[in-house]
Amino acid sequence: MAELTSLKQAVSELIRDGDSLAMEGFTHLIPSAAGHEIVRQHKTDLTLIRMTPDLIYDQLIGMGCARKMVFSWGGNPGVGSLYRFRDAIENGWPRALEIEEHSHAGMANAYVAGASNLPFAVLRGYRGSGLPQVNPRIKFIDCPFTGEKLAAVAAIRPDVAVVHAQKADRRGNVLLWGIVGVQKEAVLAAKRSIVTVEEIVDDLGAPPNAVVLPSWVISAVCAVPGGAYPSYAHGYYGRDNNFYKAWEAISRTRDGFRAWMDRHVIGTGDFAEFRRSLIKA
Amino acid sequence: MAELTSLKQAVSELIRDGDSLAMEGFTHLIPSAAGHEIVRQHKTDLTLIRMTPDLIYDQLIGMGCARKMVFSWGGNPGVGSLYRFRDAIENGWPRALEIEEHSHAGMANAYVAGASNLPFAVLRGYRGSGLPQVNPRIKFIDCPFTGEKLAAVAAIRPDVAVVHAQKADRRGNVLLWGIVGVQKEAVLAAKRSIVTVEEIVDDLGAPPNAVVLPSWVISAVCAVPGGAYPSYAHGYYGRDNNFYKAWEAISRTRDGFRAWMDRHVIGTGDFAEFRRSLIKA
Amino acid sequence: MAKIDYTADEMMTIAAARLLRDRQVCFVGIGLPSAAANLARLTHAPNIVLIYESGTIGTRPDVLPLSIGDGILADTADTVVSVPEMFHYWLQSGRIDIGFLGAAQVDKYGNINTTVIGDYHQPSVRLPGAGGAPEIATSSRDILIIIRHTPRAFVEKVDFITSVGLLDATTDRRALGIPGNGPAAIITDLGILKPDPKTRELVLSSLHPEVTIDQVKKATGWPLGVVADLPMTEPPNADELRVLRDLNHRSSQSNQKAVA
Amino acid sequence: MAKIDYTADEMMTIAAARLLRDRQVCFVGIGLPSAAANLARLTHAPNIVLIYESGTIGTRPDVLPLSIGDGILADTADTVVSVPEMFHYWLQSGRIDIGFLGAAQVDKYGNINTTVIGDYHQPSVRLPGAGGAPEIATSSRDILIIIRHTPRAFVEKVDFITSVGLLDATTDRRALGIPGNGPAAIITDLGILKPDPKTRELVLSSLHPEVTIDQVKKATGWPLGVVADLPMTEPPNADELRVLRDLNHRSSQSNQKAVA
Repeated sequence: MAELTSLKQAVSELIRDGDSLAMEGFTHLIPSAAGHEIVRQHKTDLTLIRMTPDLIYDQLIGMGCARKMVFSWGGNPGVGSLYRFRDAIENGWPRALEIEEHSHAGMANAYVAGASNLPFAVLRGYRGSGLPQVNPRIKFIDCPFTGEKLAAVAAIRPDVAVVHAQKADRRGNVLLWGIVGVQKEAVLAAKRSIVTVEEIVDDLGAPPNAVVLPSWVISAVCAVPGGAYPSYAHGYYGRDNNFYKAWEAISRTRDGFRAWMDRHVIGTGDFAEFRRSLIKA
Repeated sequence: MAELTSLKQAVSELIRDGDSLAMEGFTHLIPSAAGHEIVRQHKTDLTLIRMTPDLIYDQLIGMGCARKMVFSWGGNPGVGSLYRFRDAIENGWPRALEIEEHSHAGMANAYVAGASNLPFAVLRGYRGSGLPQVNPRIKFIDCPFTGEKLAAVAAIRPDVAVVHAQKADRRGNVLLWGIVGVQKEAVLAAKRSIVTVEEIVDDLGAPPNAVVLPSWVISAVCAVPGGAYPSYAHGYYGRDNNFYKAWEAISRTRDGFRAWMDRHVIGTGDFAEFRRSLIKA
Repeated sequence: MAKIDYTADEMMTIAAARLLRDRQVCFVGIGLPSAAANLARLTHAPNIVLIYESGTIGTRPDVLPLSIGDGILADTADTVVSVPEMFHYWLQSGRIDIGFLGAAQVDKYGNINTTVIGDYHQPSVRLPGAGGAPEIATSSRDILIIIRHTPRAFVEKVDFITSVGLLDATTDRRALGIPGNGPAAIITDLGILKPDPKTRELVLSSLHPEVTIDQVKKATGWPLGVVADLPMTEPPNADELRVLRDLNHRSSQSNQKAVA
Repeated sequence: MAKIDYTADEMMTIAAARLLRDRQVCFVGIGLPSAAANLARLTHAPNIVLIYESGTIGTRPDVLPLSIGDGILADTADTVVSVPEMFHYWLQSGRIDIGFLGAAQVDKYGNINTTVIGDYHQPSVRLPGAGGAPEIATSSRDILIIIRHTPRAFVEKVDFITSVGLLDATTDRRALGIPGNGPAAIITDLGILKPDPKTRELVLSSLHPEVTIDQVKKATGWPLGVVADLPMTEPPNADELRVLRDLNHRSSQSNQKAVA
């Protein structure tokens, strides 16, 4: 059963230095508040797993929290580069970053295998691509019925999954909707999980066949209204595309990035305070 | 794009003698009206595919329409045996019935492989069971990463899928909800598909992330209110458990079964007339 | 205290229900397992999580479903998923504490047959087949089986292993790479059988009140072992009986409702 | 008729949009492909089915999304599925007529690099990576690529094949078991390149108005072939331009909206 707790407590108790960590969200419902809290608590040596690492992984990498990243597309969506990610790869700053690189189809399959308790998944993929040559977790196998050659990807089983959702009820059942990405798979593939939510309600009011994570597959549920900002929460608030554009300038230089992080993240106690500090800036 | 048409026309144009046919529905939303129409049109040599063949496959088998059945559980749910199925297997009446037999997990995976355009699927299944010895479409393979032995099942790719759903819109997009079984997979795995619906509406009003089949993956949509009887359509009508119990007596003898089919199915023009003839009986 | 009357089926269902614990995640077969699991939920295990293979997770039906996919299961569930998702993410994932099965035939190693009586290709009786059981039997941590005790049901060796129990005297499930522990108990209308920890053979481990050991042995198709100091099953208490009878009454009323 | 002014980017987007047909099912990349696909939908292809890898099927955004997962894509879709389902049931299934991609680098066989400039392990520039493209490039029936024409973008041989085009002179896609046909056209701000049916090399197949062949050759990193009787791309008509500009105007207004 999920414990209803503060984000500070959940991060402190459930994320350990050296953990592999999947913070998922496909453009929508990105667990930004949780990312900040990890920075504030100086977690280190993390393996960051995510199909579409964006600003929060750029922040964790730039703050030196990560030793490795597992991903399939690492950019600022609709804007361009992630400069902290590039600086780590191209120049080893603030530390070298190992990478394990997939396509979206391959990585989605790897999560599905993890959630399904299978050691690998099969897909019609990666043919002609250079990725299998640089990622040993992609192989090719023969169909036992037709002899056809197909790609196989090793399962992803994170130590911890962190996602953001719209609602939880008081028993800790979680409902999300809209673009739901691989959040369900990430939570089910992980040993432990933290879900931040916009609000905690008496009754989820979930429509039939909605994406619901039952309380008993989640470790902690934390109410963090606005916790997906600058991403969005369908039905609650829109994506702040301007912030994504602004991140380009904030993150381009090491000093500018560190100053911004010191002021707005390290220098604030929680996500609400972060949001207020941004408005003042 | 789906054509909005009559069930009579859809069955006539889309189902051919000798076809493999997946009429799906996991207790809920069983395409009973379509089953009757296939009987009325004397389709023959069919390979009947379904995880939970129940009354409609009992009827098709008893009427001699089938040469083979692919299934994972063939009973009268909550009641007992399917006597026409048993008579075909045990005594070859009215003709011998070849079978290909799975577990639910295996067969669900075979549909997923079909819908995904993969020749096979992998599962942690069938271990210790006698089924792989009697079904050559189940094999065991080694994980290319861990060496672990896992089951593999060959994909199911029916010629035609037939399902029942709650609603379609006028463009032919289909919405279903409640217990949704493997209907989506069956339709996506098949070359052609027929969807009967309770009603055709202007706007589906589908909740986010609902189970929707877009018009362009369906061949024909047919309005058949009540078309899942004696099964149920969530939000429309309940399951007639009494009819399932009554089927036990109707189907137990060859003569009794044939007389019932002659009177209520062959002797009626469509499903509405069938329902009226039942009420009179 | 006045003696309470009850049937052998009631004893069986109540004995089975008692083996479930609160907050366990239980994958429930239709029929007898479903009755026992819901009785547990309505008595000592209010937070038990019941899952049916039709896709319903965390369901709390107020009447017993006749079929594995009755609407009441969907209406009262925390969520309803597709059948492929059910088997991938919920069963195969290893999240199930108890797989709760019925059976047509069980043998002395707890192997289950729901496929055929006789030869597979020339059966004397064709049974419904596997359903979800082969993977429930291997992916759940522990298995409970509930079945009426007859010589036809309890055989030395099943005609066909549909869903594996504890295999035989020589082969261990682990050798086949099966994650779950297999049958922990077989609950019948006469008593409870459990596997001997050494031989893996099912032995009589609890005797229901007013049943004799001889009666159980006669209803079993192999020379049945009996544990030392055989305990007697606690008879149903008034509360268990009242809740079960209410449930059965509501269910039969509901299932007899005609549909227009 | 008065001459209509337009930019090279507008010509590129309009030329790309024209290659799409009504009722096609199009798997759309974000940015330039998305602009062209929506222009097609708002002009000659009202029933085109647009799919974005974020899970949105049959979407009809009235403004261009900035990201692949903007809320407008979900709000206006026929349905929204999970990302695993998208890649399994919708892309891999072979239902896609046109995969519409952008790129950082394309080589003379239409192979795409979005991974690194330089060596993979010591890159001079680390690009975002593959995203959905490797499987879009192999599972779609045909591929369109839209990209601005510069010598940095059009190279003789890509530093890394992220998503396969037509491989090289010696190996056929079919030999690798790839189902789709691969790049049918590369639409740039200077013209349209298509693979030569014999050599598979991209050759200039249409020249945009007011562009010279020499200009295109200078912007291409290999000795670019030109088809015989090179056609000139039809300039944008007033309707195409009006719809595209309205779309771009609405989109930039919408994307600049502050969020509280």
